Amino acid sequence: MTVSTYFQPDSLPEALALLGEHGPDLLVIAGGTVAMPLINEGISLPAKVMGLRRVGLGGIEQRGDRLAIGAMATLTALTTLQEVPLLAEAARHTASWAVRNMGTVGGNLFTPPPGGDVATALLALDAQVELVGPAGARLLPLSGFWTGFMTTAAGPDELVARIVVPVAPGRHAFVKLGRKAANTPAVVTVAVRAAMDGEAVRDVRIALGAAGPHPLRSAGAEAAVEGRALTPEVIASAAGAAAEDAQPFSDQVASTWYRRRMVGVMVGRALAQLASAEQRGA
Amino acid sequence: MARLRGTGIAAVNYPTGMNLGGDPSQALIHATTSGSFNVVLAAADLGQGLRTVMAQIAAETLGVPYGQIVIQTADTDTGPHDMGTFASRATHRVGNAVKAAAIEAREAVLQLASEELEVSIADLVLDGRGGIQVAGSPQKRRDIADLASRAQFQYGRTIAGRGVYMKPKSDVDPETGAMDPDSTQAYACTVAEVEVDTETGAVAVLSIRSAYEVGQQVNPALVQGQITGGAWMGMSHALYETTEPCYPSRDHSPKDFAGYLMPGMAELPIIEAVVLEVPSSNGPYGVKGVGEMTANSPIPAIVNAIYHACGVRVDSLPVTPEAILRGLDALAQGKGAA
Amino acid sequence: MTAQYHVVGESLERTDGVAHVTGRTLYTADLAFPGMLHLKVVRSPLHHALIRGVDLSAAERVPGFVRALTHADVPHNVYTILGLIGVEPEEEFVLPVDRVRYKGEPIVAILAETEAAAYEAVGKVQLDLEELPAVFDMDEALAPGAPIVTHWGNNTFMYEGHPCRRVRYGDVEAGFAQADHILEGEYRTSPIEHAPLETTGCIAVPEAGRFTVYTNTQAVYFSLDNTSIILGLQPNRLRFIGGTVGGGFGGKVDVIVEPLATLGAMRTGRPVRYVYNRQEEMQVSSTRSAETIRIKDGVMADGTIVARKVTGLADCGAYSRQTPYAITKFAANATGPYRIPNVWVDAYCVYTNRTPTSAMRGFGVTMGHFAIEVQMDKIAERCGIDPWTVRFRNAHRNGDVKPHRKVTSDATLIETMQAAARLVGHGLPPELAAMTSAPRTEWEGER
Amino acid sequence: MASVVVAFELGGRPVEVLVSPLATLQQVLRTQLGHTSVKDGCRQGGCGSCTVLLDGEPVLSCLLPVEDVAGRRVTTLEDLTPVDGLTTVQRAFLDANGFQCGYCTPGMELVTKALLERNPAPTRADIAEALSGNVCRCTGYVPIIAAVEAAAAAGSAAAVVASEGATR
Repeated sequence: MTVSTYFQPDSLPEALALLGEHGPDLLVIAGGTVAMPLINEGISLPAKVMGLRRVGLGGIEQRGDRLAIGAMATLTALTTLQEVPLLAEAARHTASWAVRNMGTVGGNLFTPPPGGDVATALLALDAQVELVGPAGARLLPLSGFWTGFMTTAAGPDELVARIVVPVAPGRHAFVKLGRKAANTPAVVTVAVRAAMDGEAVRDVRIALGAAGPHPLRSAGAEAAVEGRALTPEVIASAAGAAAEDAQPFSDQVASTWYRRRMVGVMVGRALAQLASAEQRGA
Repeated sequence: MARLRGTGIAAVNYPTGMNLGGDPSQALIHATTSGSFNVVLAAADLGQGLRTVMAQIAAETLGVPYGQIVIQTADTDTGPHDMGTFASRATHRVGNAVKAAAIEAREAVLQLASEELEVSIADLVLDGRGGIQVAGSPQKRRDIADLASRAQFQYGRTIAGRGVYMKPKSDVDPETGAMDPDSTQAYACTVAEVEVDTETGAVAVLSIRSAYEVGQQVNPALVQGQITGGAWMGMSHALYETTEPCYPSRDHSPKDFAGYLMPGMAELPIIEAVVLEVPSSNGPYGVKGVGEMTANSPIPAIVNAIYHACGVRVDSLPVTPEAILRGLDALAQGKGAA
Repeated sequence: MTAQYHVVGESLERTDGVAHVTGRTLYTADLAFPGMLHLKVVRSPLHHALIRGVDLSAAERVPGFVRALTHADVPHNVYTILGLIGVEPEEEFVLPVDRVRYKGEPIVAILAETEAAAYEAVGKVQLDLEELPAVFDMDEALAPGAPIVTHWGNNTFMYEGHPCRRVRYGDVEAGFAQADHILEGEYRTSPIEHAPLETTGCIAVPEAGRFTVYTNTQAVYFSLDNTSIILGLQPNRLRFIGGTVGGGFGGKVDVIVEPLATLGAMRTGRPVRYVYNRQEEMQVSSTRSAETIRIKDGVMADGTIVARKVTGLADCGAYSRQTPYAITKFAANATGPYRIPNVWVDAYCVYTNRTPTSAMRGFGVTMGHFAIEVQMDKIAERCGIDPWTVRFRNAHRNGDVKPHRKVTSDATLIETMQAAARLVGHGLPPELAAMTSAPRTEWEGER
Repeated sequence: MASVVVAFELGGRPVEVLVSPLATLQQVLRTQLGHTSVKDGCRQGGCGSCTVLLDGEPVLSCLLPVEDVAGRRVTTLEDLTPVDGLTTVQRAFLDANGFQCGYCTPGMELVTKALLERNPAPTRADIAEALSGNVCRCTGYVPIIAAVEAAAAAGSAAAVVASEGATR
C-alpha cells in the first residue's frame, strides 16, 4: 500500500498520543531493520507509519546503581558501554556495522527468532523494560516481557521507552554460535551473568537466545551451577539441563535437533569461559 | 572437544563451450580516423572482464596498443550475433571471432602500407606498438594511425574486419551418446585442508591450493580472479548453500542474504593457485577457458578432506555441521557413517 | 610462453575498472524513463493447483493501477528457451492458462504507476485455486502413481524416444565381471541459488513502432529472439541493449522478465520496468538442479577403473528450461578426466513441483565432479592406495577415446596434478612424477 | 498521500527534495538525485550495496526513511570521487581488482573509507568484521581484503608525507 503518512513525533508524549489516536493502524518502527525490508518488498503494506528517531530516547543515563538505556539507543552505542561489558559484547556480535548503526536496543526486543542477541544478554542481566502508556510508566522484568512467539506484554497503547539494567560487580560470559563468525543469525546465543563467592557461583542467570520463541532462561542449568564451583562435572550437568530446557526450532541456519545439541555445547563453553573469566563488572 | 585436521584432493577437467544447435559468435572491427579501433560485439560482460580480454586480443592481433581499442558490446542494433556469455565459451568463441575480424582489418592496413612502401605484404611486420615496418629495414615504416586517417580521407577505403567463430552442431546419438560436446578442455587439481570441530561439527577450511591449466592466459590477473572467486564459491557450495535447508520440507527457503548461507571474509581460507599454460589447438592464441570450472574441484577436495580429518563420509551437499555431528555420533556408536 | 605476445598474457587494467570503482557504471535498474510503469507479478501460493478463477476487481480499484496482463494477452504463450535451438518440448507458459506447477509461478502481471501501487494491487488479486497433489522427490516422481507434473504423462524429459540421455560404451557388465572390486556410491546435492548482487531485470521502452529493452541478460540475441517469438513481433521491431551484468552465474539466461515487460510496453505504450526483488531472486528465479548421482564402479586391485555405470537424476523442477541440456553435458562428462573402457550412463531430467532449475556455473558438470571425485577417494581407500596414485593411474591422455567417442586432445590432467603436488609440497613417487599426457604407446594402450 | 519536503546535506551541498511518505533514502538518492552509485541489491538491509555515510557513519539507505535524515549529512561515492583521478580507496580497489561485476563496489569502498578513518591500520579480523555486511558473489573477497590493506598502507604513507611536510 502506498504509505499515506509517516509520523515523526518529537517527544514521547506526542508519540503516545499518535498511537492512541491511530491505534493498531499505526505501524511503529524503531531502527527499521526489521520493518523496512517487509515494506520495501510489498509484504507489509501499512498506510500509516510512525518512526521514533526523534522522540529523544537515544540516551543512556545512570540511575543509581542502574543504567537506563533509551529504547532508541543504537546497537553501536552499546558496543562501547564500559559499565555493562556483557551488553557491549552482545552488541558487537549483532548483525553488521551499518545495521548496528541503525538498529536499536528497543527494537532488538522485538527481533523475530533467531535474532535478539542483545535481548538475550539483557535477560541474563535481569533487565527491566520501562513501558510508557496513557496511564504512565511501568517497569516490567524482561523475563515477563515476552509472552509467546512475537508477542509481548506491552499493551497496544504502550511503547518501550527504556531498558533498565542493573550495574553490579560479577562475572559474565557471552557465546554466540552462528554459521559464520560475523554478521550471522544465531544457531544459539548464550549469555551468563553471575556473582562469585570464592569458587562458588552465586545469583547465576543463564539466558539462551535462538533456543525458543524468544530469549529464555534455563532454570535447570541455573540450578545445576548455583552455589557450586564450576567443575567439569557441574558444567556438563548444567549443559545437559540447558539442552532439556531449550525449546528449539528449525530454520535456515539450524534444525531443532542441532540447536538443542548446540545449546548444551554452548552453555558448556559459556560456563567454561565464566570459570576462567577475570573478575570484572558484568 | 577436538579439532581434527585433514587434507583432501580432487582433480577435474572442464569443457569449453558447447555444441548447442551450432555455437557461433561474431565480431566487427573498424578503424576510426585517428587509428583507434572499434570492436563491435553482442556479448555480455558478467564481471569477469570480457571487454578487457577482447580488447587485449584485438590489440594483439592488430599490433596496436591496448588503449587504442574501444569495445562496444551488446546492442542488437549494432552488434553482430552472439550466442551469449555462458559455458566458459566467451574468451574462446568471441575471442576467436575478434581475432578473425582483427586479422581482416589488419590485412587492409597492411595492404595500404605495402602500397605506400612499395613492398609486398609478406615483407611487412607489425611492431606491436602501432607501427608497420619493412622486415630488415626498420626505418621504412608507417604508423597504423596515419594509414587509418589516409584510408578515410585520401584513399576512400575502409579498414575493417568481420569475424565469426562457430562450433558446428553435433547431434547426440540417442543410443550410444556419441557426440562432440565441446571445443577443448581445461584442467584443475585442488588440495584442501580443513579442521573439524567435533563438538559442533563446524568445518573451518584452512587452505584451498590449486593448479590450473587453462591454455594461454590473456590476462593472468583476471584468471586469478576467477580462480579465487570460484574457490570461495566451491567452499560455499560444499558447506553452506541450499535453497531448501529443511528438505524434504520446503519450509524456510531463504528469502534474503541472512538466510541464504554463504561464508564471509572471516571464513576465508588461504587461497593459492599456480597456472600452467598449454595452448589449446583451437582457441585464440591458444586459450581454453576458466570461467565456470573454478568452483568444481574445491567441493570434492573439501568433502574428501573432511573424511580424512574425522572419518565421516558425507555424500550429500551441503555438508552441514549437523551432518558431520550425526556422522560422528554414528562412528562413536560403532555403526559407521551413513 | 607469454613473451611472444605484446598484449596477450599481460595483466592489464580492466577497461571498465575506473567506472566500477567510481560507481559510474550504469546497470539496467539504474535507468529510468519518463512515464515508466512498474510490473509486479501475482504468484501461486501453492506448489501445484488448478486455476479456477482470477478476480482482478479489487486490484483494479487500487489508485495507480494501470492494467493487468493475463495469459490471454500473450500472443504465443509458451516459453521457448531451448526451442530456439530445436530442443523440445514447449511446456512452460509465460502466464499459465489453467494450472500452476510450482509455488511462485506467475499467474497475472500487474502494471502500476508506482511500485507500491503495484504491490498493493498484486495483494488484492483474488485467486481461486484447487490444490493438486505435489511431488518434491525425484524417485517418488519416477515411481508409478506419482502426481504427473508435465502434460505428456510422465515426469521425465524425453530424449529422442528415451526417458534419459544415454551413453553406451564398451561392455559394462563384462567390465564388472572382470573387476576385483565393485564400489557403489550415491551422491545427493541441493538446489543452489545464483545470488547475483544485481537482481534479474529489464526495462522495456516503446519507441516509434519498436521496443528497446534494457536488460541484464547474459545473452542479448537469445533474449531478443525468444521475446520476438513469444510476442509475435518481427525481430527488427526489438532492440536489446545490455552487456553490463551485475553477476550472472548462469541465472540470467532464462529470458523470464523480458517478454512480460515488453508485452506491458506493447499494451500500454509506456516504458515498463520489471526487476525482481531479492525475495523473488531467492525464491522463484531458477536454481542449480538438485541431483542424485548413483555410481557403480568396477575396479582392479591396482585402482584402475574398468567399468562405470552411472544413473544420474537431475531435478528440473516444474519446467525444464535449460536443464535438458545440462543433463547432456552431465552424461558427456560422467567419467571426469579419467579413461574408463566400459561405461553406461542413464541421465534423467526429472520433473517435480520444485522451483524450475536452469543453468548455473559448471552447468551439468559441477555436481558430477563432486560425485566422481569423492568416489575416486573411496576407490583409493578400497584398493589401499593413496588418492594421488588412483588419479594418476586412471588419468586420461591425449589420444584416449572418451565414452562419447571423442578422441581426447589438449589433455593436461597429469601435468596439472604434478603442479598441484609441487605447490603443496607433496612428493610424488618417481613413476607418477615421470608421467605425461602424451599419447600412449601401443604397449601402454593395451589394457 | 501528502508529499513532504526534506532538506539535508548531500556531499557538502544542501539539497531539498519533495518525497512521498516513508520514501527511502536509497530511492530518493537513486531516482530523484541521480546518485546511482547507491546500488539496489536487496532492499532488505542484507547486502550492503546501498551503503551511504550518514554524518560519516555507514548506514543502509534502503532501510532509512529519507525524512529521518533531515538536517543531516549524507555522503555517497559520487560525492567522494575527484573530478580527475581516484581516491586512495578507489585506486586500491582498481589496482587489486577488488571487484568483478562491480555491483558491490561502491558499498565496499564507503565502508572501507569509514573503517580507515577510525582504524588506519586494521587487522584482517577488523576488516572482516567491518565489511561483514557487504556481500560479494564474484571475487571470493580475497582481492577486496587486499584492496583495503593497500588503501590502509597508502593512507599511512600519505599521512607520513603530510606530517613530514607539516614539520618542515
